[in-house]
This record gives sequence, structure tokens and C-alpha cells, in this order.
Amino acid sequence: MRGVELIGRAVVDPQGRSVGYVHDLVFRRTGENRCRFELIGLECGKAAIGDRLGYTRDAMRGPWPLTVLFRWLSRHSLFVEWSAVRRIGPEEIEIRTPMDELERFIDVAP
Amino acid sequence: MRGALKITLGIMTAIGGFVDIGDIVTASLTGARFGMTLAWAVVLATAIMVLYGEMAGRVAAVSKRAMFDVVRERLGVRFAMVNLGANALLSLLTLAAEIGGVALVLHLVTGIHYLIWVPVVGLGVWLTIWRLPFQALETVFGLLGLCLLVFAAALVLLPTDWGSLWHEAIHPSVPAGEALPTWLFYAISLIGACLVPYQVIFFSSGGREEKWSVKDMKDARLNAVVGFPLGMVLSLSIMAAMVPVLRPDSVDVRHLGQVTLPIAQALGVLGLILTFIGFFACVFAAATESALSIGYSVAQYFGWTWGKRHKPSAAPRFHVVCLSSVIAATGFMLTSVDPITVTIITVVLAAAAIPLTYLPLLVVANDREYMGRYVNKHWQNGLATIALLVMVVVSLATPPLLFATKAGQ
Amino acid sequence: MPQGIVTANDMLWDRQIYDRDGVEVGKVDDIEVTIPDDGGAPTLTALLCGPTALGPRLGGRFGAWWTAIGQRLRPGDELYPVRVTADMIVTFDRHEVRLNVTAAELPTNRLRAWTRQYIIGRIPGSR
Amino acid sequence: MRAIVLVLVALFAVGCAGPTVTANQYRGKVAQTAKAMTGIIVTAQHAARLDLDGKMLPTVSDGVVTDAEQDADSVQTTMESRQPPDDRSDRLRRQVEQPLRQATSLLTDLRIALRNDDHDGERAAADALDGPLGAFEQLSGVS
Repeated sequence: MRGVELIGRAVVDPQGRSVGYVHDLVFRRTGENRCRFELIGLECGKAAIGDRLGYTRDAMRGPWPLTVLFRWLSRHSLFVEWSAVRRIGPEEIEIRTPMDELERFIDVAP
Repeated sequence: MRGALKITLGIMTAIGGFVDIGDIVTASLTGARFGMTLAWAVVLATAIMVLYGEMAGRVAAVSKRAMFDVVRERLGVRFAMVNLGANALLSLLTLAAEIGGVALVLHLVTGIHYLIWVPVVGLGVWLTIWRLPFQALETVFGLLGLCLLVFAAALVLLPTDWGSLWHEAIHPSVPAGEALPTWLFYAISLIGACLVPYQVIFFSSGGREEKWSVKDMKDARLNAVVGFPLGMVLSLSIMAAMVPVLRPDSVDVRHLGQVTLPIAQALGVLGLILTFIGFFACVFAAATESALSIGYSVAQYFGWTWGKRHKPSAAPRFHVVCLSSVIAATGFMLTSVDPITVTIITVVLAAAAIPLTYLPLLVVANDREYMGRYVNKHWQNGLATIALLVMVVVSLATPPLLFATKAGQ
Repeated sequence: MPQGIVTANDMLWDRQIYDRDGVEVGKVDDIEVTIPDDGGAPTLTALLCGPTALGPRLGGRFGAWWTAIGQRLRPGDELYPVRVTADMIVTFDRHEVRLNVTAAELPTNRLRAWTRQYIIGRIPGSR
Repeated sequence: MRAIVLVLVALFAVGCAGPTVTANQYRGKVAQTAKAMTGIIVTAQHAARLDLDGKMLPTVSDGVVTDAEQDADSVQTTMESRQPPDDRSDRLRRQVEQPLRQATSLLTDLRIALRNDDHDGERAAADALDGPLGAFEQLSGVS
């Protein structure tokens, strides 16, 4: 499966509510030289720009107006655990967890 | 001692490297038409250039990343591709304008029609990219570019009214008989001429070419902080030299020949010769720099081997891009479009495109994981944010002003 | 969240790949994850390089066009991009990816080799 | 980017649009023409006088004067292609046309004298340009 098959896909919860689009793939690094990457989940939301620029990371604190702006834009981003993914369709990804039970991405971000 | 020499050299290079056909045309045009009332635009643009030039150097030295590595990483493939397209097109136009500019200088010196010179200049630019070592390119042309100090000398010898020059410069206002939009349009063209994106791309990639590391950061910083402002002095003295000679009749400067009149009046033939050497060096260097920056940005986007530090056979795709840009730009000039018109259009479009290159730079300069303790200081971020705001305003104001003034008529 | 959590944007996509000798191989244009046979979490099995990997990410007509060009450049009009498999990777940080093979061993080298042989190599002074 | 190109194309189209319509606009165009001609003549005179003082490279003075001549020609062509909307405008046209012709022909004289190294001819042509220059300076104020 290629990354492009996941990124940008619409995500819907069991009730058919739109959770947003996949912005980013979240991995856990393991292995002896830390080159093994396990996909543990997806980041979904409406606006991807802040995430793309790196503002969801803690080490990335820009001029504060930009930090505030981009973090505000990605405030609704949600984290979907890989185990919650039910089906990856050509148009959308269906998940098992209802939208309101998802964690906010900012709370889990590295 | 050698260190001091290297720094002096770097600074002098920065002075010469700052000025190109865009600066020459816009500075003289505005000087003859608006006096010093637009000097603030040059000062403002130079301040921004210093701020972001220093940042580009620091990012290149510390994180070992050149401009388009950063752009692609931070903006994502798609937006970065749009950015690449816009920047490459703009640099191509700049390259065309610079090639035309060199051809015009050669026309003035030899009397041979400039269109005959265009392919010769194109070939020269390409040969320089192909063979001349990077350091030689920067140093030789940068130093020769200092000949443009004749404009400052001319200013002393001409019947300059220093008081009113100074007064105009620090109390900017729209001169009588001119409309506000036109005045602002030319302010934008001056800002665009100072901040053309190829300069930052070249500056950051050049840092990688010279294998800058944290050790060299002081030099890089000094070059930016001292070199660019001194380059601004060159631009301003070109602008000011027009005032005593061409301003009284508000001559519309549309030809490079007109720019040399104040020099001839003050310093005669010798001054003219120095002017042409300076013009040639600055504009020719800018032509190579803009061609290289196209190669740099494309190769960095796709992750190819790039740079003059490699033999061409080791970086073949980079050289193919540079070669094709030189051919395309030369071909464009051979259609006999007016080089001065191309220049003005280019600097105005450049003004609109400034934030594209500067925003990702600001973002990365704040990333602790990349920059460690060399991240932007608070005051740098404060100034950079204001500058970014200015750039966005300029970029948004450009299209309507272009329209309203019919490109500055 | 525990240590060792990274995201594709921050770590994988669009990073520069260097070979064993520090020669540029390309960028991480896309990544390949595979669900293991035992059904556990998918793991990263390869980095994908070249226009056929980049094209779909660019999207739209331009991306399709880009993919088509890339496909023509590949031997046998292969659509699946060049794979840099996970076992070739030596180090992997936010800055770059280093491999334990040389660029010449990878099929990403075709365009480079072609331009070198047919364009740049024919101009005097290229070496 | 596409928007910018469109704007440029639109600007081009506006710039190329043909004859002016109202009398007011026509007056504006005349004033603009006069202003442009003032600049052109002053430049040529400057170059010629500096050349006479031996302060110019011959190729430069030739270049500047030739450019001036060509600019004046194109200004003249543009002006003549405009249709004056009424009688008053037509009178204005005649007022500007006479110095225009004079200026272009004097600039040609100047260029010829310059290339022949004919100093007297150069001086005469440069001085004679004062005539049309005065007329244009007056006309720049009509709008």
C-alpha cells in the first residue's frame, strides 16, 4: 500500500459523519537502528497547512503569530488509531470509532 | 589577516552582487521621475533582505539545507511545485532581462546592435556556469561591480542640492503632478528589484556550494549585514545621481544610455568606462546567478545532485536545467522584446512572489530540531513577522496597482 | 504519547536520500507500507522514488501527466516506482536518509545516466 | 500565477486600445505626448552637448540620440493615429503636430551630424531643438 492511497482520503465514522481528510500518517519507530516504522494511526482534519509546516511539533515554535495561527487551524485535527480503521475504500476510509470518541491530535502529537 | 581579507572580499562581493539590471533600471527611472521620494522603498527592501539573507545563510550553515529542500519539506509536494514553477518562471524572466541588459551595455560600448550581442552573452553566461569556479565567479564580478561607486563620485561633482535630496528622502510624499497609485507602483517595483527571489535561492545554495558550517556563520552574517546595506548605497546613489540632471525635466528613463548621462556630465569618458565595467560585471553576474538559481531550485526539489562544486558529469541533470534556461532566455530576448520592459515587468512580478520563498525560510529558522541554539531570536522573529506582513501587503497590492496605473504610465 | 512517535510529514516524505558515498539518490517521493501476514500493524517496507511516485502525490491532470512521463522513462514502461527497500536504509533522521548501497546499483539512476551520456558527456569540458 | 498573466494580457489590451473618445481624454493624451517629448528632447540635447564637450564616448552619444529619435518617431505615430473627437481637439492636434514634426526631423539631423562628426551641425541641431521644446513645455499644461 502506498502512502498516497491513504493521504487526502475522506474519513467517515460509523454514523457516516465526516471526520475530515487524512493529513498525516503516524508511525512508531522501533528496531535496533530505529529504521523500522510501524503505522499506528492517521491524523485527520480540515486544514493541513499547519501540520505540513511542522507547527504541530513541540520543537517548532515560530514567530508567535504564525504558531498561534497554524495551531489554531489544526485545532480540530483528530487522531485515528490504525486498529480503528475498518475499510480503506477508493474514495473514503471507514472507521469503527465514533467521531466524538477520537482523541485530538494535538494531545497525542510528538 | 587572511580571515580579514576573506571577510572584506565577501562584503565587497555582496555589495556588487546586490545590484542588477532591475535595480539599475528602477533606481534611475524613479530617481529621474520622483527624485528621492521613493528612497524609503529601497531602504525598507534592503532591511528585509538583510534580515532574510542572514536567515538563509544561517539555515544553510546550520541545517545544511538549501532553499528548495526547505520549501518542499515544509510546503508539501503540491504547493512546493507551484512555488517552483512560479520561481523558475520568474528567474527565467530575470535571466532574460539580465542577458538583455548585458547586451544593451555592450551595444552602448561598441555601437553594434544589441540583438547581435544577445546570443554572445547567452553563450558567455553558460560558459561561466560550465567552467568558472564558484569563488571566482563571486569574487571577480563582485569586485568589478564596485566600479558603480562612480555614481556616488558623480553625485559629489554634480550640482547636487544635498539638502533637498535629504529632505525628500526622509519626508516621502507624492511629487506634484504624479498620482498616488503610480508612485506606489514604482515603490513596489523598487522593492521587487531588491528582493528578487533568485537572490535568496542563490545565497542559500551558495552557502552549500562553499560548504558553510557553523564556523562560517559569522562571515555569512557579516556579508549580509554589511554587504547588502552597502549595496543599497550603490542603488541609492544611482537614484540620486539622476536627480540633478534628469529630474528637472522629469525625463522618462527608458534606455540604459540615459542612465549614463549624469556620469558623463560629472566625470566624462573615464567615468563612462567605469560605469560600463560596473554595469557589465553586476548584470552579467546576476545573469549567471539567476540561471544557476533555476538549476538549484529544480535540482533541490527533485533531490538531484546539484552545484558547481561537482564536475558537470557528476551533476548532469542540474547542468541540463541551467543550459536549457539559458537557451530559453536567450531565445526569448531574440524575439526583440524590449529588455527594459521585460525588466520592469519582472521586478513587479517578483514583488508579488516574495512571500513564496520567504515564508518557508522563516518557518525553518524557528525549528529547534534543525537549528538547535541557532534558532531565530525573539527580536529577529518580531522584525521578520513585520517584514512578512509588509511582503504580503506588497504582494496583494501589486495586481490592482498594475491595473490602475497601466504598469506605471 | 510515548517516545519514538513520528509522523510521515515530519520525518519521511520529501527527505533527501543519499547513497553510501554521499551521492544524491533522490527524494522520498512516496512510501510503501505493508500489512504483515500475521495481520499486525502495517510497517514501512520501502521508500518510493521517481516521477511515478511523485505524480500521484501531485494529483490532478498535472500529476497524471507527470506519472505518464515517468512511466515512459522506466524500463518496460513499469508503472510501480523505484523501491528503496527498508533494509537498504542505514540512518534515518529528520534531515536525510542514508543508504548502504551506491546510487549506481539503484534504478533511480537512469535519467541521470542518460543525460550524462547523451547531453552533458558530449559537451567538451564536462569531466 | 495564471491570474497575473491574465492581468498582464488585459493591461496589454487596454494599452493597445485605439483612438481616444472624449475631448477631455484627448487633451490628456496631448499633454502626455508633450511631456514625453520634453523628456526625449532634453535627453538628446544633453547627450549632444556632452558630446561636444568631449565628455562622451561616441558610441554612447550615438546610442542615446538614436534612441531619442526612435522614441520621438513612435510618439508621433501614436499621436497621428488618434482621431480628435471635436473641432477644439483638432485645433489642439495641429498645435502639437507642428513641433512634433519639427522635433523628429531635428533629431534626425542631430543623429546624422553626430555620426559624421560634424560639430557645427550637431550644435545647430541641438540649439534648434529649443524651439519645439518650448512648445511642448507649454503644451504639457493643457490638461
